[in-house]
This record gives sequence, structure tokens and C-alpha cells, in this order.
Amino acid sequence: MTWLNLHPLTFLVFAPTLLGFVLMALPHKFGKLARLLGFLGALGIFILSLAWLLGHTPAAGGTVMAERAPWFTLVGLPVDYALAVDGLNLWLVLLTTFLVPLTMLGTWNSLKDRIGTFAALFLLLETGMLGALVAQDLFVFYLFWEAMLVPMYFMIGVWGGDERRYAANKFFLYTLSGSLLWLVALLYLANKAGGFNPALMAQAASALPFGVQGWLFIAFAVAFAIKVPLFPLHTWLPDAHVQAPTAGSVILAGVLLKLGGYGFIRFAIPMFPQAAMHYAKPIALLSVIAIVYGALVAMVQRDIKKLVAYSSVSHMGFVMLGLASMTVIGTQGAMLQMLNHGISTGALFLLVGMLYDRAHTRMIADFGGVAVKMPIFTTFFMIVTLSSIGLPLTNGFVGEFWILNGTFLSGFSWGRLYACLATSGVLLGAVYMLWMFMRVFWGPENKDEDSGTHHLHSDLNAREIAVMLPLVVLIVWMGVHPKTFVAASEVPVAALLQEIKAPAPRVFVLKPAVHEAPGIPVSGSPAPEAPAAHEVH
Amino acid sequence: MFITFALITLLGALGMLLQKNVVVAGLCMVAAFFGVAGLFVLLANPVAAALQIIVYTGAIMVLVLFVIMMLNSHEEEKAQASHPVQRWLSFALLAALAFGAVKLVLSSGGLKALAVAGAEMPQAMTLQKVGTALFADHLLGFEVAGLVLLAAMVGAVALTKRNL
Amino acid sequence: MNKYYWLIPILPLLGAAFNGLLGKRAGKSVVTVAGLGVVLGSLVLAASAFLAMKALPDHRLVLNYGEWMVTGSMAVPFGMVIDPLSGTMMLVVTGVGFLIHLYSVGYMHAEEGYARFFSYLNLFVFFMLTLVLGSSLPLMFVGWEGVGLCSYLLIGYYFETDFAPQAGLKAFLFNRVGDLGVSIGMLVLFASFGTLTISDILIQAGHLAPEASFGILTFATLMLFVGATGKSAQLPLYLWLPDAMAGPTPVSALIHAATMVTSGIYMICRLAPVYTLTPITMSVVAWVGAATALFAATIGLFQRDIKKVLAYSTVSQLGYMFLGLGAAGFAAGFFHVFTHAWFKALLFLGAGSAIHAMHHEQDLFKMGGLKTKTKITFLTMVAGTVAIMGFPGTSGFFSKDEILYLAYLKSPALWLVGVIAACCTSFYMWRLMALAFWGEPRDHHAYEHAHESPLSMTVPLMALAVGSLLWGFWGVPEAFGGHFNIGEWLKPALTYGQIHAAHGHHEGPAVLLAVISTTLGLAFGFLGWSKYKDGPAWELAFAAKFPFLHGLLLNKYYVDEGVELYLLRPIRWFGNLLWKLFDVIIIDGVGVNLPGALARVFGDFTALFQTGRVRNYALSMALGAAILLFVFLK
Amino acid sequence: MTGMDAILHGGLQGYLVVALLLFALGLATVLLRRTLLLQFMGVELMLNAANVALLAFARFRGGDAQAMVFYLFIIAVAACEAAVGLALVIGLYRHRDTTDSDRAASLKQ
Amino acid sequence: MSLTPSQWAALLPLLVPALGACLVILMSLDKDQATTKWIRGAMYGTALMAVAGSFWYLTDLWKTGAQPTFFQLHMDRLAQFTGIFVMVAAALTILQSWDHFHQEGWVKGETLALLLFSVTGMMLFASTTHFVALFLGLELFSIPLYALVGTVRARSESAEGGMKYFLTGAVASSCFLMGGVLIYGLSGTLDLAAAAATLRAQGLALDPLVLVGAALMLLGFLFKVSAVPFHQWTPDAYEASPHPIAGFMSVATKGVAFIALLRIFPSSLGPLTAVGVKMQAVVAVLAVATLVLGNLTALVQSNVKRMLAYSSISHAGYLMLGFVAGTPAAHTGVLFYLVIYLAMNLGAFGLLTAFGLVGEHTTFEDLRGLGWKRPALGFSAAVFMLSLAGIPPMGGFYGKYMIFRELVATGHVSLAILGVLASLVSAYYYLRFLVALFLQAPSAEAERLASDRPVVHAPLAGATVLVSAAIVLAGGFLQYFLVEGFAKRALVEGLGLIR
Repeated sequence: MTWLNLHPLTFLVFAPTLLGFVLMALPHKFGKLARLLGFLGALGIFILSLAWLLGHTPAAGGTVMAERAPWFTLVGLPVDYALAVDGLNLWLVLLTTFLVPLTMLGTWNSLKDRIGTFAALFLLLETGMLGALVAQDLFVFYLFWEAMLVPMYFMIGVWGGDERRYAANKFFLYTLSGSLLWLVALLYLANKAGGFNPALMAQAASALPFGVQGWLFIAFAVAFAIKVPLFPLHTWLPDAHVQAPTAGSVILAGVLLKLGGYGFIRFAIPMFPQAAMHYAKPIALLSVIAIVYGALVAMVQRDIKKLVAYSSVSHMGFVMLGLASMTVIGTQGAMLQMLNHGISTGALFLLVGMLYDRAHTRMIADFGGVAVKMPIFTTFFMIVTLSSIGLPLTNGFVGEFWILNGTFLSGFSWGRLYACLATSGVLLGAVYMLWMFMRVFWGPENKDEDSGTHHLHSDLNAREIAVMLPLVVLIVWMGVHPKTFVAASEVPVAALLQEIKAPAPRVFVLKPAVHEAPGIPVSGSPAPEAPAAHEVH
Repeated sequence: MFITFALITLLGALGMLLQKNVVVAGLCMVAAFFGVAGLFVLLANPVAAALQIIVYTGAIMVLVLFVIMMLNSHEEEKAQASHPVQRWLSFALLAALAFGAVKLVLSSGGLKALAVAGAEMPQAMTLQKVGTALFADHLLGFEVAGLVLLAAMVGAVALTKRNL
Repeated sequence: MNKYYWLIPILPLLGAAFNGLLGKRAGKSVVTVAGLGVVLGSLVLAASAFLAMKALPDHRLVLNYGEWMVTGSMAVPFGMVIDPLSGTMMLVVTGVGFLIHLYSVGYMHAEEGYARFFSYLNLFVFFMLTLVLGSSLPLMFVGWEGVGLCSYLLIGYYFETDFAPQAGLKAFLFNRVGDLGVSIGMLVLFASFGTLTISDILIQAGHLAPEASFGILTFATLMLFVGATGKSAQLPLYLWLPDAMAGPTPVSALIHAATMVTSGIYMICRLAPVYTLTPITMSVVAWVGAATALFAATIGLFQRDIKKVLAYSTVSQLGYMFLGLGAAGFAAGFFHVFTHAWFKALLFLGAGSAIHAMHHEQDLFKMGGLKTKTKITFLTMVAGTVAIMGFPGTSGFFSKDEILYLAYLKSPALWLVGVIAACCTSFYMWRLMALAFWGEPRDHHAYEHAHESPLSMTVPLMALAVGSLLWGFWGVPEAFGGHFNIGEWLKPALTYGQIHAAHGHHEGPAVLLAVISTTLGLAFGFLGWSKYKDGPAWELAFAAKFPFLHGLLLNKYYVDEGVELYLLRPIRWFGNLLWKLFDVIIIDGVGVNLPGALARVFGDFTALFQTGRVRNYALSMALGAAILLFVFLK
Repeated sequence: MTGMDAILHGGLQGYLVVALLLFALGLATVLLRRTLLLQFMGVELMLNAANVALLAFARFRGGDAQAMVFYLFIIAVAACEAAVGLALVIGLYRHRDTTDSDRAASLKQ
Repeated sequence: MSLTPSQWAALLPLLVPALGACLVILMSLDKDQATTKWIRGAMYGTALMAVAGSFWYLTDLWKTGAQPTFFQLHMDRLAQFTGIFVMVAAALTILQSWDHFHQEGWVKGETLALLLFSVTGMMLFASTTHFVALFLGLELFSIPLYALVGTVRARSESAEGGMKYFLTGAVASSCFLMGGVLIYGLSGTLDLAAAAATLRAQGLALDPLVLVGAALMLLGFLFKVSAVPFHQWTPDAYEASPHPIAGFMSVATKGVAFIALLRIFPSSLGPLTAVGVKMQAVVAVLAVATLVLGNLTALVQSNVKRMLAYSSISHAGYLMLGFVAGTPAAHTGVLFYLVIYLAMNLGAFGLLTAFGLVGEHTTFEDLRGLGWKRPALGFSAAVFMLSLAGIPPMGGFYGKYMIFRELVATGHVSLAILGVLASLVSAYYYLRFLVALFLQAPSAEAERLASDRPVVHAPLAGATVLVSAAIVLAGGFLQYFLVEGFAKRALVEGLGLIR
């Protein structure tokens, strides 16, 4: 056990792979067994991660767990095998370990053939995601970042829909194109810094002329923006989502997209502060465009899954906006919004998958009056929809509210305008989601022989309910007590923003009444002659 | 004297390049080889000259002409059949190389120095010298050459042996 | 007792959860008990809380229950503030709410979605109370959006029909448009005051000078007012309310007449100290209110669906309230909210009872002569009508008159508009009464089976009737020897110790104005009654004489059609354009697939060099050699 | 003597020029003839050109025996190439009944 | 002159294969070798023994760390590295060819003999700086390959491909020869290292004839690594030759040529700085051409062998980029890349044999669905293709990483960008291989063919594939040992390039 005590993260990251290889080795006829083993293993990882990551009390810097050892140099730059879980990635890690078993359970029967291999790939994917999340050395990060592509490629390509080959290739090459160019920037900076340690690289970057910094930042940003995906680099997403099997879509939306945003907050912004602030405006502009654009396009989709995919574009636009605002509130909002999106959109994809498993169609027009046939399903779908349109007391609201406030307060001149523009996303979100909901679930029952509604014979079974309940609980929990999920990142984010000297928030200074002593504090400390309020607890 | 042999060599080669009839072209090439042999003589290297005549004109050429006959591939070759781009590029290249060759030789200082220095050096190339060099310094090369010959033989057999 | 006040909003939530999750299995009786019980419970608690607050010297009871959204410089707690304003509203919500729950027991007993209905209703009460009691803007916004959600669910209650879901969606989206305004308003207020806790904002606002011209606060208040127009169905966002009548009648009464639609007014009263700083906004509010009052009233003139008439009357009455607010008469506006809650709920429930009697026939032209059949309904309806037309002494008289008087002080034009609207109101109300209860029955079959409603429906009617007749005496204006007690009562909540008072009373011909408006109202009321007491003949003649005018009013000025044609279609078209053109063709086609295709084309081209002729290979080698030599000799 | 004279009167430069020209002609033969056998002969010519240069240098280095040995090896190699080349031609001829290199172009693109 | 025992020990790695070749020839004289199983077994056994023996002596030498120099041979670590490299390649090739030739239905000892000859030549070629030995080595490994390419008697393409390879190869080697002769002429010595020193001493480093000589020699190397525009023989020759031979050529020829290039140009001709500079300049230009042309043409191939041929061309491009960077680390990267490339490319060609794709049936169509039929092979195929595309954590990535890193470090950022774009393009056609294997169901026509074709058993080829996959994965996870312990030492202690 001493090894475990020394290398808990290594175990968390690589245990899935080991299991995955075991499952791959199993012959086809043991598929069901492999699926079961895979699920149990993933569940174990989740429980373990909960116990370890929440069990440890964080160190001063917010670091929960860390490993660092020199790995290799390859006749040149040293590469450290450095992993760590700290405030920035703690909850993303937990989200990953949580979603994987949940998704396995949620899509238990939706695949018929080669289920063992699928489970194995799923576990490999988990390793890639966890590794990328906990990597503290850019080379290691890059390794996991790229390694993630492969299992997802096969998940889409083998188990996907009719256009799966196109979608899989598109997903693979699209992402690769960004990350390869990013690799060149990485190498350039690493050569300047003499290593892949982010801190050293940040120093080296600060020494470079601003133009170079700008280019490097762009290389980083593009690679991450493709993953996010930020308009106009989002077009791989709809294809990938629509073609991928349910499980693939869930993980894609739930975790993979987050890595883009995470890359920004973890690497791109801290390493190139000036460049980041210089390019904050275009990024924010693109985010606002993404918010509105994604929503408008989602509004006219005919395929539920594609609609949800475009809604992801819109929601992740909020994340990017919050990051670009460079305020604590905005960034924290972005951190929370990433989790929100992981939960809500993941849940949406699961639900769409459950619908598809029954009706074998996802076309909105094929449904109508589903509520009559599947009341429980409808209830869940309604709740998730509400969280996705950011109804207060669900998770969606808190994240968006913080992001909007942060952006409005942001020290950049564009903040106020963009915040006001971004609010329209909230409205449009309601438009496309509820319009879809109305057409699918309400209205008179669609009686056609070949309609989707006609093929719905059973409401959710116990397993599916068991999958949805935790998600619903989380949705409410995050909406009512978000602190649980953002407390960890509060300190690191504040420290980061202070370190990069982000512009101070801009507030309005109001004119006090003439006979008042000048200078009413704008921050809300009640004035002396405020009537005493009776505090009751 | 040098001019003569040089001309024989080059004209032979040119003939082989331009002569339509394959057999005649082959014969032009024999001439070229003879010219080379002559040059070797002028270079005070009778051994080489002899070898040249024996091996090339003797062995290789006869072999080639034999094959030409055997495969009766000596029908007229239509020069224009080759793609004009190919043809003109090749001719341009040939001209460029010829011009470049002269220019190169003239521009090389080392060559001039060597020509001056080497003109009055002792020149006799005797078999004894060759033998010593061959078996003293180039034993490895000698063995390897043997291997090459063996390999070529095996290859030729593998390529042409009928009963497979 | 204090430590239980958090149950005031939570009890209905629990009821909602219970009815929603287990109601179907538990059975209707249990649902009834649970649904009514929780509301009754919170009513009792509310009453005690109200008294406790009243006992306090400064009439403000602040309760905090831990933090909600806390990060960076933002700290939003869970908390309740009970002061005269919120307290009164709380009582209205729970009280009227309870009566309507009671009424629904009878009205919905046949429904198979009974449990669902009650869980929605309870949920609504929860959110409404959150809106009212919330100690911070975001918490208020929780209720704000929540009631929107509930109205969406309740309007779409008959989800298997074609129209109800559409109406529900319409309601939610129009509200969302307003919520946009609220969100932006909150952003600005947070950036200005650095806090979102209402009391802090108001205290700070107390120390500020009014904005002479268009300032940041004006912007904020205007944005919040946009939200109010959405929630309270003012121009231009009123469109959803008439369609909302697709929901069951109790819903129309509770949500779309008495409580939810007044939350816009409530919010402005809540933020009165800030609004008083922004004269421009105030005028905007006044004028929008006046315009809405008149506009809706005119539409109400010729509607045939009894609930539509009431709906437009609601819109118009809400306009009155905004007119009052805009005229700096926050108390007056809120007073009208209060009275209106009584009589409009009454009218709706009465109409519902009539509809119930006529077997769900809503077309006025098909009713008639009910006064003999359904006595209680008839009498209570009369009470409601006289109240709404402002018959001297009724609650409507005092509240409306105070508003008109303040409007006159602001500008006579506003007063004139108000009066005209009032005349229209009494006209269509009496038209309604006449068509429904007087004259010959026009649908004999239905008439035969018409019957008085059960007790659970008539008791609320009577209770409300009493309220709407007498409650006005709480706010008798000075002009009529009263002290406008409600104003005094609300003052601390509305001014928050503001340096300069909300408004000093100028002198004005109060009595004269009241006399004029009232007589005109009575005259038009009589006109409406006399023209219709024998059936719709007169209207048909009118329609024949002025087809355009009549059509215009009947079709609500064709606004819905216009919205569909000039707003929704273009948006959908634009979305399709973005998708099909920008996404598929430009980004994907040109940006992604084109390079791939080009690579292939180029590959095909380079493959051509592989001619298969060895001479060509040798040539390319020779050229390569030339390159080498060139580079080396260069 | 100046460069041109040296070339014309059998100086080292002369042999070099001849060698290089021979080399060029050999290459040209490969490029311009289609009869495989003649193309092979072109290759032989190129080898011969190398020989000429080699032995010329040897002469002007006072009869360097190393070069002479190398010359022997080159001849041997030339013979080997000829053998394999001819074998290949025959093999091709068996299948295609031609020694025209342009007509042996089924492998392409 | 006589050799000391240690020198004999150092010579054995060359001798053993040659002797093995002779033995195999003797066995193959049996006229019914094609029929009697044990003779076949004996031949293959002998060949394997020869390779294994040579490998054994080499590793022995490597362990002792001796680097004897005798005759014109430098049996230094680089030479030993080459030897091990070549022997592994040869061993895998022999094992695959057993299965392949049985599938094709004819087995000939000559092929083995030729293979062994060419192996000997390769070792010689890569372990000398003396031009005579260099030239002989070149011919000794080329001539058997010419024959091997044309050796599939059943197919007319075979002879054609052999002819093309032979003719172009002969032209290239005569250019190479001419270049060497010119250098000799001006320096007076046939040992290139000595020649470089003399030329520098005599101030002839910039003499046009020297430059021409260097250029022509470079041409010889570039032809062997099949760099554009000397690449056109490659696809035809690969398609013509038996799968294992194609694999062997793609790996061994290229590898040896690169190592020899490394030994000659940066090292032996080091004193001639101008030559080095111009070499890098021209290699940079040609590398760009190679990457672009190789990748783009590979994109449109329908035949897997041709695709692999073009991909091998493009890989030559990456390796050439290593020479452009020219730092010791870059050269180490080149060596490491070669090791991985050996495994992944021989593995890829071995797959064709292991899947039993005989004759012309080597199109992507023929691969469809095979990945699921043979999971282990399919997995290895994924490993190879991802590694070829340079996706971590496969070994191929680290090779690219080292080369690109040095490129960027030496300021060739634009080249690095081109390189990564090239590998982006390459990813597409490598994925196509996997698409065929896993993402496509076998076409009905393919099913029919498979049904009437006897089910193939290629245990040896399968084994080689798995071994190669293991090597590639090892390259991904144990890259450190391969680089520091193997490639770098070969450079440091062999050429002394890193001081």
C-alpha cells in the first residue's frame, strides 16, 4: 500500500487503462461480463476519488494531492512527470470520475455489439481525461490531450450513426490540427524556457517580445478554443455529437469540452497574461457571438441531439466570456458553468439517448404528446431543461448570473456592453429549449404508425431513474448551494487574477445628495443612520 | 592523338544516343569503349586499356548484342514517340551539362594545380603495384567484390531460371 | 414563533413536492388536504409574522438563513424581509391564494390531473412568496422567474390540447423578455451599489441626489421596468396575458389577475427609493401605464369570450396601477393592487362559476339570463362590477380615484386618458353583466342544465365580494376626510428614511375630479347595460355600421399577427440562414472540407507525375541532380 | 598552359572534360532511348566516364595504384549490374514480349 | 596482413550472414526445394541462424564496448547500432517471408540468400568512410534488392518494378561513383575523412569540383532514402515486390542510407564546412518537397502498399528535417526515429502478410472488417498507424517530437509548422487504414473472395506483427532508454558527435 500512498494520482489516472486492457483482452463472447467489470471498475474509481480528494485537507496553495518526479530529457529539455489536484481541477476530476460510471449505467443496453471493447475504450478515455486534468507539466498535458482523441475516435467511428466515419475523422483531424500547431508553439516556448514546467515557461514567455507572446498565445488559444468549442471553430461538434453513441456524446459534452476552458484558465492565461488581456476582447466577442449564434442555430434544428449540441456551443460561450472577463466573479462563474454544463448537457444527452433507444428517431417532428406516454421521463426532461435554460435555484442560473455580473464589472471597456448582449442568450436558450420541449412532449399525441411517439411503449425503468436522480440532485444542489463546488477554486482564481494584474473591476460612482458628506461608499456598507434591522436566526 | 581518341569516344557515345537502329547503336557503343581504351593507353595505363577491351567490348557488349538479337528488339525506335517535354528537357539538360562540364573544369583551381604538378610525375602503372595494393590494402574490397559477383549471379539465376 | 417563519414559503414547496411526486398515488382527498393545508399553514404563519413585524418599532423584520451565491465581491444570502409592503403582499398572496385553492377543489374535482394541478398551485405560492419576501434582488428574481414557470405550467395544464401549450410557451417567453431587463437592471445596480441586498441598496439610494437627466440609475430602473411590463402585461409585452386564459379559471383568477401579474408593481414599490431618484423613468412608467390602460380597455369593449374581457380589463387595471406609480403614488398604486386583487379575483371566479354553470361555455353571446339560475354568482358578480367601475364607496372607487388624482397632479393629460379608460371599463363590464345575466337565454339547451356551483366555489365568491366592497375603507384619501392610512402604513417601506419625501401633496380639485370621473363612469356603465340587456343586437348593428373599427377592436389591433409576421418569422429565417449558409457552407464547406478536397485534388495532380515510364523517373532524378549542383555551386 | 589548350592537348582537364561529357551522354541515353538494353548501355557509359576520370587522376597522381584497384572493382560491379539488368530485361520480356521501357508502365500513380 | 582475435570478432557480424547466404545457396541447389518441406525449413533456419548469430556477435560487441577499426572498417558503436538495426529488420523479414511465400505458393532459397547478401552490404555500407568500401557496400546491398524486387515470377509487374528500380538505381550509383572519384581526384585519397582533411588543408574546400563531387555523392544517399525527386522508384518497386521484401526495403535501405549519410556528411566531411552548409540547405528544400509530395500523393492511393510507399517517402522527409536541424540531439532523434520506424513500418507491411492479402489484393477494400476478425492484429494495426501518424503515446510521436523540437530550437519554425501540417495530412490516410479495418463492414464481394480463399494462417507473420507492436509501444513508454542508452551512445561513442 505504500506505493499507493505515494502515487495515488498515478493510480487514479492509470487504473482505468489497466482495466481497459484487461477488458480488451477478453474474447467477444464475454462482452456482458466486460461491461459489468468496466462499470464496477469505474464506480470504484469514482468512490476512490471521492474518498481521496475530498478526504485530504488541501495544503496552503489549495493543492489536494501532487506527484512530481523527473521523467526524461531525450537529449534536451527535461520533462517532469508532474500530476496534481488543486482547487482549479478538483471538481472537474470528480465530475469526470462521476460521469463515466453514470454514463455506462445510463447506456447499459443501448449498444448491442462489441460492448466489451466499448467499455474498454471508455476506460482508456477516462485515463486520457483524468491525465489531462491533473497534468502539471505541459508535455504530459499534451500527451494526455492527444491520447484522448483515439478512444473517442473509435467510439464515434465504430458505434456511431450513419455518417459516423465522416464525423469521427472530422473530430480527430479538427482537434489534431489545432493541437499540432499548438505543439510547435509549445516547443518554441519550451526551448526558450529549457523545460516544460509551466512556471518556467511563463517566465520565459514574459521575457519574449510582445508580438511573439501574442502568437504563442494564439496558438494555445486556438487549440483550446477548438475543444471548447468557440465560434467559429465549433463545426466539428454537431457532427460528432449527432453521430456519436449516447455515451460518447455525454462524455464529449460532459468532460472533453471542459478541457478547453480548463486549458485557458490553467495554462493559456497564466502563461501569457499580457497577451491574454490583449486578446480578451476578441475572445469575448467570439464568445458573445457563440452564445447568440449557437442559440439561433439551435432554434431551427430538427434533430433533438443536434439542438442540444448547438446549445452546448451557446453555453460554452458563456464559459469563455466569464474567463475573458478576468474578474473573480466571472471566472468563478465560468468554473461553475463548466460543471453545470457537464451535468445538465450530459443529462440531456442521456435523456435523448433513452428516448432514441425506444423510438429509434430523434427528429422533433416525429414526436408530440410524449408526456402522455412517459410522464416520469417528461418530468426529468423538464427539470433538466429548466436547469439548461438557467432557471434560478437550478445550477444553470448561478453560473450564468456570475458570468454576466463578472463581465459587466470587468475592467475592460467592452465588459458592460458584452454582458448586456450576452443576456440575450438566456432568452434564446429558453426559446429553443422550451419550443422543442413543447413540440416533443406536449400537444396532441402523435398517432402516426411510423412516428416516434408511436414506438414509445415503456416509461423509464428503475435503472434509468437511478441514473437520472443523482443528476437532478446535483442540479438542485449546485443551484441552491454552489459554494460546495466553487469554494476550492476561489483562492486560486483570486490569486491568479491578482498575479496577472487583471484590470480592477469598473463600478459606477453615484452622485451623493448635496447636503451629504461627500463619498458614499459604493460598496454596500449600510450608512450610519440606517434603521437597525432585527437579525433573527 | 588525345583528340582522336576523345572524338572516337564521344562520337561513339553520341551515335549510340542518336542512332535509330538498335544494333548499329550498340556497335557505336563498341567504338566508344575502344576510344576509352585508347585514352587509357595515353594515360600510360596499358593494364586498364587491356581490361577495358576484354571486359567491356569482349564480355559485356557481346552479351548485350546477344540479348538484343535474342529478344529481337532491334526494330526501329521512333524518337518522336517520346513525349516532347521529356525530349526537350533532356536535350536542354545534356547541353547544360556539356557546357557546365567545360566551365567546371576550367574554373577548378585545384585541377589546374594538379595538372601542372602531376605532369612530370613518374607514371608507370605496373601490375605489381596493382597487385600489392589489391591484396595488401583492399583485401576486404576484394572479398566484397567477390560477394557482389556471387550475389549478382544468384540474382540473375533467380530471375531467369525456368523451372520454378 | 420567529424561528418558524422560514416555513412560510417552504410549506407550499413541500406541498408541491408531495403532490407532484406522490399525489397521483395518494388520491384526491389527500391531495386536497395537503394542497390546502400547506397554504393555510403558511397563511397562519404569515399572519403571525405580520403581527410580529407590526409590533416592531421600525416595522422591519429581517431574517437570514445562510448564504446562497457568494464569490468575489458578491454575497447573496438566503433571507426574508417582512415589512409593511412585503407583509401586506404576503397576506394577499396567502389569503387570496387560499381562497382560490379552496375554489379549485370544486372547480377541478373532475380533472384527472388533479394532483398535478395542486402541486403547480402550491409551487406557485412558494415562488410568489419568495418573490415577495426575498431579501435580495436575485432572490426576488428566483420568485420572479419561478412564478413565470408556474404560470407556464398552469397555462399549459391541458397540455394534450393544441392551444394551451402554445399559450404557455408564449407566456414564458414574453416573461423572459422582461426578465432580460431585470437581469440587466440587476447587473447595473450591482455595479453601482456593490450589493444586491435590497435594504442595502435602498439605504444607499436614500443618500443620493435625484438624477436630473438620463443617468445610470435611470437606465437601471428603465430596464427593471421592462421586466415589470413583461410580468405585469404592459405595453408592449402584454400579449401573453389574454392567451393565458387558456389555463383553468382558478389559475386565471389567482395568477393572472390577483397576484403574479402585480409583481411588476410590487417590484417598483419595493425599489421606490431608487425610482424616486429617476424622474424620467417615472414619467415613462406613468405614460406606459396610461397608454396600456386605455389600449386594453378599448380592446375589451367588444370581446366575446367572457374570460378575454376580464383578461383585457386586468391589463387595463394594471395600467392604472403603473399610472399611479408613475405619478409617484407608490402607495396609491399598491393600494389598487390590493383592491384589484379582491374584485378581479372575484370577477374571474364568478365568471368561472358562470362558465361552470353553462358547461364550459365561454362565449358571452351564447349566455344570458343567468341571474335567476345562479343567484349567488350573480350578486357577487354585481359587487365585483360596481367595485371595478369605481362606484362610490367601493374599494375600486377609492383606489382608482387616488390614482387619477395623482395623475392629474402630474399632468392633466394623464388624468384624461385615465378617465376615458375608466369609462370604457365600466362600459364593457356592464356589457358583460348584461350579456351574461340579463336578457333571454340564447343557448336554451345549456340554459336548461345551468345550476349554481357547489359551496366550495360560492364561499370564496362571497368572501371576496365582501372584501371588494369594504376593503377600500383602509385607504380613504384625505380628499374624502380619510387619512389614506395605507399610505402612512407603507411609508417606511417605500421611503426607507429617504432624505427628500416621495412627494409633497400639492393642492388640487380633488373632489371635483372625483365627481367628474365617477359620473362619467356611471353614465357609460348604464349605457353598456342598457344597450345589451336584451342581447347583442346593438353590437351587430354597430359592427355593420363601422366594420373597420369593430374589426380592429375585436381582433386586438392585429398585434399578434404582426408579431408573428415581422418578428418571429424573420428570426427563424435568420437562424436557418446562419445554420445552412454560415455553418454548413462557409465554415464547414470553405473552412474545413475545402482544404481537404484541395489536398485530394493536389494529390491527384502529384500522382500524375508517377507516369510509370522509367525514363520520366530518370528525368526527374536528373532535374534533381541539376538542383543539387545548382545549390552546391551557387 | 591555359585552360582551353590543356583541354585540347590532353592535359588532365582534357580527360576530365571527356569524362564529364561521356557521363552526360550516358545519362542522355537513359533519358532519351526507350530500348531498355540501350538504356543499360547508357549506365555503362556513365560508369566508364567515372573510370576515365579515375584513371586520369591516377595518372596525374603518379600512377596511384589505389585508383587502379578501385577501377578493377568498378569493372566487376559494372559486370554484375549488366548481369542483373539483362536478367531483368529477359524477365520483363517473358511477360510483356517487349524491351521497350515505355511500354512497361503498368505500375503508376 | 592478419587480424587480431578482437578484430575477427568484429568482422564476424559481416561474415556470418555472408556465409549463411552461401549455405542457403547450396541448399537451394536442390531442385525440388519448392516441394520438400524440410529443405525449406533448413534454408529458413540457416538464414535465421545467420542473422541471429550476427545479432549475437553485435550485441556482444556492444556490451564489451570495443570499437575496433581495421581494413576500411570502423566497427564502432554506430556500425554496431546499424548492424543490430539491420539484423532485427532481416529477422522480421525472414519470418514474414516464410508465411508470405507459402501464401503465394512458391518458396525459393535464392530470396533468402539475396536478402543475406544485401544485409551484409548494408552493414558494410554503414560502417566505413572509405569510398571503395562504401561503393562496394552500396552495390552489394543494391544489386540483390534489384533482383529481389523482380523476383515474383508470377507477376509481370514484378519484373517491371525490378527493372525500374534497377535502372534508376544504377544511374544513382554511377552518380555516386562519379562524385567519389572527383573528391578522390582533388584530394588524392579514397578515404573520405582523410580526403576532407587534406582538401581543407590545401584550401580546396570550395573548389567547384569538390562541391560537385559532394553533391553527386549526396544524390546517391538521397536516392536510397527515396527523397523527392529521387523517389519515383519507390511506389512501383514496393508494389512490385513481395510484402516482406517491400517492408525490408522501406526500413533497412532507408535506415542504412540515413546512417551512412550521417557518418559521411556531418561527420567525415565535417571539415568541409561549406559542404555541410550547402547540404543542409538543399536537404531543407528537398525535405519540404518530400513532405508535401509524399503526403499528398499518399492521400489518394487506393492500394495499401502504394500508400505505405508514399508514407515511407514522407517519413524520409521528417528524417531529413532532422538533418536540417543538424544538432546532435536531432541526429539522436533521427536514430531513435529509425528504430521506431523499423518496428512500425515492418509491422504495417507484416500486417498484409498476417491478414493473408496475397498478390494484388492489397487495396483498402480488401482490409475491410479484418480488424474485428483478428483483434490482436487489429490492435497492432492501430498501434502502427497511430504511431506513423505521430499520435502520443506511441513511439512515433517521440521521434517527431525530438526532430521538431530541434528544428524549432535551431530557428526553423516554419519548417516545423510545415512538418506538423504534413503529419496532419498523413493522419488522414493512416486513419483510412483503421477505418477500413474497424469502421467498415467487409463488402459482399470481399466476403465472397474470403469464402472461396482458404483461411490463411500466418503465425510467424502474426508474431512479428505483435513483436513490432510491442517495440512501438515500448518506444512510447521506454523512449528514454532507447534514446539515451542506444541511439545517443551510438552517436556519442561512435561518431563522437556529442562532446
